[in-house]
Amino acid sequence: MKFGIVVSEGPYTHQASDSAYNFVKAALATGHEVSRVFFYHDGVNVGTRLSIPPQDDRQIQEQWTALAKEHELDLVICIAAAQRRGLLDQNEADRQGKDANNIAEGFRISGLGQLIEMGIQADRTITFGD
Amino acid sequence: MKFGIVVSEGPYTHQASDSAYNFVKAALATGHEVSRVFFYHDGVNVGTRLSIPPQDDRQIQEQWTALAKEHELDLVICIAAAQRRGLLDQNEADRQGKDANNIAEGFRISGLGQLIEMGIQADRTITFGD
Amino acid sequence: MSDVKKFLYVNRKAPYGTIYAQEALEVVLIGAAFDQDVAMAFLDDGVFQLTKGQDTKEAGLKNFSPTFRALGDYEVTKLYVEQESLDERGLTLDDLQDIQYEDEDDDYEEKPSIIVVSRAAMADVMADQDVVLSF
Amino acid sequence: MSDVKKFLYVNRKAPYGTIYAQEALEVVLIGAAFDQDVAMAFLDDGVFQLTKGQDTKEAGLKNFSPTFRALGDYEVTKLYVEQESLDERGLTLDDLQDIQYEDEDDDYEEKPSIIVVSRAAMADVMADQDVVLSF
Amino acid sequence: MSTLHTVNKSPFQNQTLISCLGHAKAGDSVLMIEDGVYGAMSGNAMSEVVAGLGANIKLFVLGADVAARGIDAGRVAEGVTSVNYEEFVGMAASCDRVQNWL
Amino acid sequence: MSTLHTVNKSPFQNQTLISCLGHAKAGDSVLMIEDGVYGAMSGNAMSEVVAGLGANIKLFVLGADVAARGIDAGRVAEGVTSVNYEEFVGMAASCDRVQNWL
Repeated sequence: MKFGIVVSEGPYTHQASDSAYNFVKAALATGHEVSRVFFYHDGVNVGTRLSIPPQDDRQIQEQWTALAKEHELDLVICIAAAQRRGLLDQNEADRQGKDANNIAEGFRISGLGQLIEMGIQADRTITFGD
Repeated sequence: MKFGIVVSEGPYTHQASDSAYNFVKAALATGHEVSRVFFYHDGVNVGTRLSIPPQDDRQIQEQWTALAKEHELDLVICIAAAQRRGLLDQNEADRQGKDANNIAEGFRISGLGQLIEMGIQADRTITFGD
Repeated sequence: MSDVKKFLYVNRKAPYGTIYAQEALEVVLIGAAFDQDVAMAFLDDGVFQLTKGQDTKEAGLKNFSPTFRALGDYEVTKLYVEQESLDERGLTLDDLQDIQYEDEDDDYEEKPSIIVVSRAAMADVMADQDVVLSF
Repeated sequence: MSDVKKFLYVNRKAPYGTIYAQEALEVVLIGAAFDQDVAMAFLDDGVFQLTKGQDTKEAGLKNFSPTFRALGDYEVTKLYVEQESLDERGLTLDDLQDIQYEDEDDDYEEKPSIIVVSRAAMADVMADQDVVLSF
Repeated sequence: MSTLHTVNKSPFQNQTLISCLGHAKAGDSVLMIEDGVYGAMSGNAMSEVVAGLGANIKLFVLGADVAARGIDAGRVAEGVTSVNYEEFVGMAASCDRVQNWL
Repeated sequence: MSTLHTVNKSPFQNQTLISCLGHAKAGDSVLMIEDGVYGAMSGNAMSEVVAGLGANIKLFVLGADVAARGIDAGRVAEGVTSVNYEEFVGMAASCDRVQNWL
């Protein structure tokens, strides 16, 4: 079965991204497919490579990047939500005249249409948020 | 009278930073002093210069930067909260081996001690959060 | 499963205190381009999103409430509003914006988009969906 | 005003679902270095922060609950816990961690840091502060 | 010696206003801001609860947040005073401490 | 045709669990996760409300989040089944849709 996942809150501040990560791992481990993980609202902040969590805590961005690499997950950050919150890739930074970008490996920025498309293509859509 | 202000939530997602901004403006307009604004929890995200809000919306970071310039406000971002959430100045980026920084003009990064010091020095401490 | 899915956007939060109401609308507008069977649900504090006369000037916020009146142009024409949620909050239909759409199957007659339903009927609406997105 | 202010850290939220409990502790630990008169208040869902036996391994979270037992070393020795909040949640003092401090004025005897108070007494504690920080 | 309390949560969704009113002391002021302003409306399921718990407390609401939410000024409950940001600042200055219920 | 509902808010602080139970249909499943797991505890001010509203609904709780919060497994209310993440996935797959109450 194909799952589509929405993450609506930022890392550490809410448990949502942890719960989503645990769900995705369990889905993959039990033979399901995860067609996409869509980061919306503050969820876009999961995809910054500039975070430096305490060493004795889980490394949320690195967990997602590693899981995406291992399972070829499609981690999509909503462009509209990301612009409001200051999450950019190089392409966006160039286009908007910003002097830096902060997106982490394994994530890509795209439009809200990718959320709707995920809802259409996945058998089940599940949101982790607040 | 000296006010110390705590902002505990990120811009746009919660109204907290807007309310704090309105309060600080009103305090300054009525002859009070604002000794410091301390950004904690997701409040640190107010200080990113990489955000690109829609043009027809308020520009929260720019509002704070302009107000700080006009009134020499001390806008302090908590270093521990900022590290978790990926908000860095150049000094921190160098120290942590990160290849970019994203702090906006008018903000500075410092320790939690600045919050306690503010509580000691201000006549009233007020928190805007969630 | 047919090519068209039933999407329900569930709104349970008040506007302005948090961004969920505003960013939900952004999803609905983009989603309208996908030719799915779309509806919105307003219950609990979500009914506060639809009040008329919102004036955000003094609070310094962006007033996104006019967007609700544009939904008809995007063929988003089913806005289910829960009666019990209105009652608990002392609101009536008169307190909400007059949101209409032009029914192209009926000589473009203007019809109301808001459908006030009981809690039981709202539960039926929810149970009849393929995709439920919550804000 | 004397040089020492009374600081109260108010905890009303459950742990782990959100970060407030954990980041409140970080403030308290740093604040301990400033030689102020410090106390913590636990009411409403904040009392859940103090439960014993927290095991975050399967949830993949950082277990910060041992930090409460270290507060005594930082001379944070007044943890007011509201009786009514415990009652509503079906909790008793037995469900909470045993948090102690060594009283240096009393031959370093170990004494309990948790002080269970009624809602009325909690209101008195709150009304007796110079600075109230809420999490 | 009095406290200014602020509340920013809707009482229909969240227990914070009830908790605040249960801890405020006679003569304290409670100011409802942001989504907290819904607690200041008359004629709903919460109105009597708020009026009862707030009987010995001075109740205020931030007018800017009332207007933003489309609440007609006439719907603000009797006994609740509407203030602007300057008055909010003045209240914070004239009390002995501010406690923010989040 | 049944729905899996998830709830992640404490019922002591927030009305979401009550609203979810008021909209779930007979035969639906409600899974309490994150701070929502407090809704699965026995012997407190909410237990009877949850049991009453949930009478025709299958109630579940995420064991990992129960353990994180130091709730002894024996404190989970009768009639509430504890599941792990794999079972959560299985429930999501076997229902017809998932509705997340945020």
